[in-house]
Amino acid sequence: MSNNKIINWFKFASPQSFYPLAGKMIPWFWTLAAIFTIAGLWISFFVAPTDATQGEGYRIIFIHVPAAWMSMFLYCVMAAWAGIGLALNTRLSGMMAQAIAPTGAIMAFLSLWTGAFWGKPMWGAWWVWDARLTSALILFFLYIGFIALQAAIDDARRADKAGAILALVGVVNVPIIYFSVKWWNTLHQGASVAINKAPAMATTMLWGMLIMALAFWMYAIALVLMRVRAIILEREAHTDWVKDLPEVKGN
Amino acid sequence: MNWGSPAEFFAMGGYGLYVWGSFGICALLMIVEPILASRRRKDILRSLRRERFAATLDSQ
Amino acid sequence: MLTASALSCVRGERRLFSGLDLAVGPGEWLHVQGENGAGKTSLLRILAGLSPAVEGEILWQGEPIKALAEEYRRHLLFLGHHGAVKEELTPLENLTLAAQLDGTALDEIEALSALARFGLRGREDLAVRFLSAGQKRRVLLARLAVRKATLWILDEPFTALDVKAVEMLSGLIVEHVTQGGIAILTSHQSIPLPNGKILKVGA
Amino acid sequence: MLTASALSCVRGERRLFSGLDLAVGPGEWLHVQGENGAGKTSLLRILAGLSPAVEGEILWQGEPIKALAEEYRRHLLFLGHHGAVKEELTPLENLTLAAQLDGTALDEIEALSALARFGLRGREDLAVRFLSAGQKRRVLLARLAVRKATLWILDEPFTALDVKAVEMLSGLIVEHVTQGGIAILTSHQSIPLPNGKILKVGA
Amino acid sequence: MNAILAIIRRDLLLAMRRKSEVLTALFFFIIVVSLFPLGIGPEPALLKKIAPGILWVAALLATMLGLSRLFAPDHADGTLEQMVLSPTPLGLLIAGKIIAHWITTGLPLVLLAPVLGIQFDLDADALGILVVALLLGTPLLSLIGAIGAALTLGVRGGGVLLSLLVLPLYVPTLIFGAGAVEMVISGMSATGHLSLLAALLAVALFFAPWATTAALRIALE
Amino acid sequence: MNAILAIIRRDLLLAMRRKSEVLTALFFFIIVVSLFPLGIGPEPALLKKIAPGILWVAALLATMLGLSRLFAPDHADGTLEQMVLSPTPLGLLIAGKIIAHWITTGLPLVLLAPVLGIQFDLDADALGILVVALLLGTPLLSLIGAIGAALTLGVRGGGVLLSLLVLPLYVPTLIFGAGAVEMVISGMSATGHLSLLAALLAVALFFAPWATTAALRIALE
Ligand code: HEM
Ligand SMILES: Nc1ncnc2c1ncn2[C@@H]1O[C@H](COP(=O)(O)OP(=O)(O)OP(=O)(O)O)[C@@H](O)[C@H]1O
Ligand SMILES: Nc1ncnc2c1ncn2[C@@H]1O[C@H](COP(=O)(O)OP(=O)(O)OP(=O)(O)O)[C@@H](O)[C@H]1O
Ligand SMILES: [Mg+2]
Ligand SMILES: [Mg+2]
Repeated sequence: MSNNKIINWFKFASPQSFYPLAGKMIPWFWTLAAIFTIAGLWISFFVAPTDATQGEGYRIIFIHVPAAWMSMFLYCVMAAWAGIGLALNTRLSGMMAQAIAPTGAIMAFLSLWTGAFWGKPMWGAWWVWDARLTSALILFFLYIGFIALQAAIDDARRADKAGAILALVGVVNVPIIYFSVKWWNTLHQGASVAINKAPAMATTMLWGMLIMALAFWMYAIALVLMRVRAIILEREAHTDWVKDLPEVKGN
Repeated sequence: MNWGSPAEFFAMGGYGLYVWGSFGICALLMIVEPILASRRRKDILRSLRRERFAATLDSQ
Repeated sequence: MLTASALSCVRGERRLFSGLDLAVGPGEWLHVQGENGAGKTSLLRILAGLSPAVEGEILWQGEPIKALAEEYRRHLLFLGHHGAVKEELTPLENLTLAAQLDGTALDEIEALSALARFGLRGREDLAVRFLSAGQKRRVLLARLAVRKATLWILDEPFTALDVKAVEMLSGLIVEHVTQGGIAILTSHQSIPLPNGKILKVGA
Repeated sequence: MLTASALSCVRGERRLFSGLDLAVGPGEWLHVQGENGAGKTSLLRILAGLSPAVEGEILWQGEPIKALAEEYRRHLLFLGHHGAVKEELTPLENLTLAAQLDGTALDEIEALSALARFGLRGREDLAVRFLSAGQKRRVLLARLAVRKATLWILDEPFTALDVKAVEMLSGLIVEHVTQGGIAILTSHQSIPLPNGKILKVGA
Repeated sequence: MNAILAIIRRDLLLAMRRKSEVLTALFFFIIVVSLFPLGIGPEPALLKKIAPGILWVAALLATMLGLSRLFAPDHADGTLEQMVLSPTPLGLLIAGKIIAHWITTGLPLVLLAPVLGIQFDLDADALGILVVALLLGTPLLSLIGAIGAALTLGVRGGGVLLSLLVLPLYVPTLIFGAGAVEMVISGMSATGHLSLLAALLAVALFFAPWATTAALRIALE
Repeated sequence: MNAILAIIRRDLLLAMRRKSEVLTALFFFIIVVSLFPLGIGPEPALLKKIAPGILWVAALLATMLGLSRLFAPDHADGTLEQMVLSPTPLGLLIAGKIIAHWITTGLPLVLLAPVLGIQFDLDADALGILVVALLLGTPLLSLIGAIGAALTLGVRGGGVLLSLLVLPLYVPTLIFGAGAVEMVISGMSATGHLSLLAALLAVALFFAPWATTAALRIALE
């Protein structure tokens, strides 16, 4: 019983059966992403009131925070896939990890960028060595490292395994890094810029942020699925099932 | 409704550069990334078709 | 007894060989032949358990080598193209360190005599960096004389060796085989060795 | 016409050879023989002007090569043990870049045909890193087919080559010599080449 | 056990032969540290303030320099293959290599650091803590670094990758290490930082050799 | 002339293949610069004060890293021999290699520096001068470095020697380069420093390739 559960889990874990499945799911996630985005943008620009202390500048939060969240969340998901890949060595897991990395990196970049563009008006500086900022920067480095490592290895199987180890080591470290940076920052408190925390956010703001977060989420899923489909084709190019795919046959 | 006029909307109460600077890049990346992803799949598909075509030629 | 069944090897998009079977027993030696790039080195590395075969399995005394792991390695001596010889160290040091890696202690007299046997007398304490091409190979091959192993896997052992050295080495191999050892080797030159099995790769 | 008189070479405390004379003229080739460590490589490097001789001098067309410098090098092609082949680059790139170094432009067709001639068809765009031992040597040797030079100095050109390649290469050398070229080479294997001069080093 | 010692002896011998390994790290350390006053200017107060940071960053970079040569030479000349083929379990041999690496790169830094610290007139206890922190920190650097070195072995552009992979992971070590010294300078207790360093070291000791070996197997097959 | 271009193209191609050459320097630069705040602490005033020093020292170290690999690989695989044997004069080929080295290591630093400068919130003119100073300084570093690389080629423990030889020679560049930026920050004119840098560069351009070639010939025979 449990046995054949595993079987059909593996069935879905096989690229061959996942490829069409992903194909079916993608449009749905795109539509969801679109809906949430429109709603989120509407709230963030036309519903959410002007902030008392920060004027209109705070509206950046509506993309900044979701981006920041996604960047951290995606890294964990990536590591999880990598772990599965090492444990059960299912071919798909490695591909998923590889597909997630670029999106995660972009999210990290967005959190940095939007953060910087928020920081300039708020703190008068594009960048300060605040705990959150710094750890975001390091997270970005971790993503780049993962991508670079996989790009540098010719053999796909080796790339997957090496990447997996790196991702696992990384995910063990991320909390340590975040904690250490926070510690470092508090150690230097007072001297450093007082980052004036946003006042308890109005519920509308909170809603806006959450809905935007959902939008980012859907976007990320859709995109990862698209990329994983491409990767599957690249990796399985020489297998028969790929050669027999309608999109390959029908020219 | 926060904005009296489009101009006001784009000015963002003086924060225009920063707000639009952030949302702009965000939008840009989120448009470019999907294009790249689909392009990647299209490319590999094209080369696959080419191989298949070549194979059929050889078999003849 | 080393047997392999239905081995196949793929590099990049290129399938080097497939469905390759072989069986070498005590007292036998196998000459792996094939053109440049046929896949000899690849085959030997697979047999040594250094790289995995795409298909097929390899048995040592009837057990898969994957399972045997260290047990198999204790019986194996593999010498490849580039020979784990440190240019900075002297032949003597290279030999003793290699022995320690194998977990066998090697006293100096043994080592020196082995080196002498391979015509390196007078070069024992000269950094390998200064040695000639052939002498470097000899340092590597000297391990054959000191390491006790049943299965020898040698990739191009005769390259860069002069006539004397070739004879000496083949003598060593014959001795090993007649004592019930197994030898698998590749070589493009014709080898002065009696009745060995021959395996053609590729082509 | 390359002549050397009373050459001697010392490495460390060791005197490899001394009072060595040689003369090779157009249409002749010289087989430098000697056991491992005799000093063949050292000799060839001296003849190529890469390392200075302790005593004796070397003349090209009657002029000392030191004086001729670039003039001499334009006529010279030296291929040593490790062959200036970049592992990261493809055979094609290696060949073209080597040509540019020689100051001669090399169009792609020539290069490709040279590689094909050395049995590297299908490997032109594969990083040399992936090639087999023999194929690496072939990439190096392909320069013989593209570089116009009167004097070839080849150190162990036949190592790692399979039988076919050996024949092909010796064919190339014969062709070069019969066209009035000069070839000086070392090899421990017997070479299928007609009537060459022989020079014994050391011993 | 015996094999570990053999490996360590071997690597130390090699390091002695090609001096570079030991000395590069050391000199790099010295040089980096002594360059900063030239770049920043001679105000003692300022220099003293940034001394711990500079010393630690320098130590970190010095360790990282050696990393790419931790496995590469053995990979190039086939020694690593022989290690995989040797009957002694690979993990032990790797552990041995890591220890050797620390002895050749980490330890000298620890011994030298106080001397350099004096140049920035750190007082006795600051120097003491600096040494302790480095004693806990440098092995950590070697351990984490080994993973990176194994992952990037024989990979195109290994050098960069290595620093790219390893340096983010070094951040906590740097922070606690430099933090400890700063604490003492500003008259507080450094035990918190030091114990955190120790904790990290414990984790790494348990975890890193294993990860390194796994990575090496992948790199070699 | 043609040969120079060929060499440059070749080295750039190689750098592209084993990415390391380009990126090592670059990433090393980024990472070193972003590590210091973690070691020193986040006070913007302090950071801004030491920013020029940090940026310049980092640039200097980044360049030095690549140096040992400037001739070593070509020496190892016999390419250098072939260069000596090639009919085109060695000097040209060497000049080509130095230029390629600057393009792969120096230029990226120049382009990236302003971005990193922002992290230490340097203002526009400071950034401008930083770029100019680096544009004058980095070729200088490559030229001086090449001599050192040639002198230590194939020498045991070359790595150390190299840094020992080269770094003292780098000091003037460092002082004038960092000085220029500090001048601007403290509101004075940097022309003095910059013109001194330019003068140094002129001398080196004339002198260094020649010295390098001589050193190489010695190293090879
Ligand atoms: C993982 C990284 C990050 C996370 C999770 C994050 C999260 C947040 C959150 C939740 C807020 C809302 C205000 C608050 O609750 O304090 C915020 C505000 C802010 N963040 Fe981030 N952020 C990250 C990275 C960055 C970066 C890299 C920058 C700048 C480069 C940045 C700049 C800002 C600024 C300027 C604010 C406004 C602070 C204020 O309210 O005055 N953040 N961030
Ligand atoms: N990534 C790759 N893509 C395509 N072909 C590859 C790749 N890697 C290796 N090869 C091919 O695999 C073969 C490796 O063969 P191997 O080294 O076993 O040859 P060999 O029989 O030992 O030859 P030699 O006699 O020259 O030593 C070569 O033909 C090489 O071109
Ligand atoms: N520093 C040194 N001290 C003592 N002997 C040295 C030193 N350097 C080189 N030698 C000796 O010089 C000789 C180098 O000879 P060379 O490389 O020319 O040999 P070869 O004839 O090419 O041999 P092979 O056939 O193996 O290539 C070797 O015997 C080596 O031991
Ligand atoms: Mg081979
Ligand atoms: Mg020789």
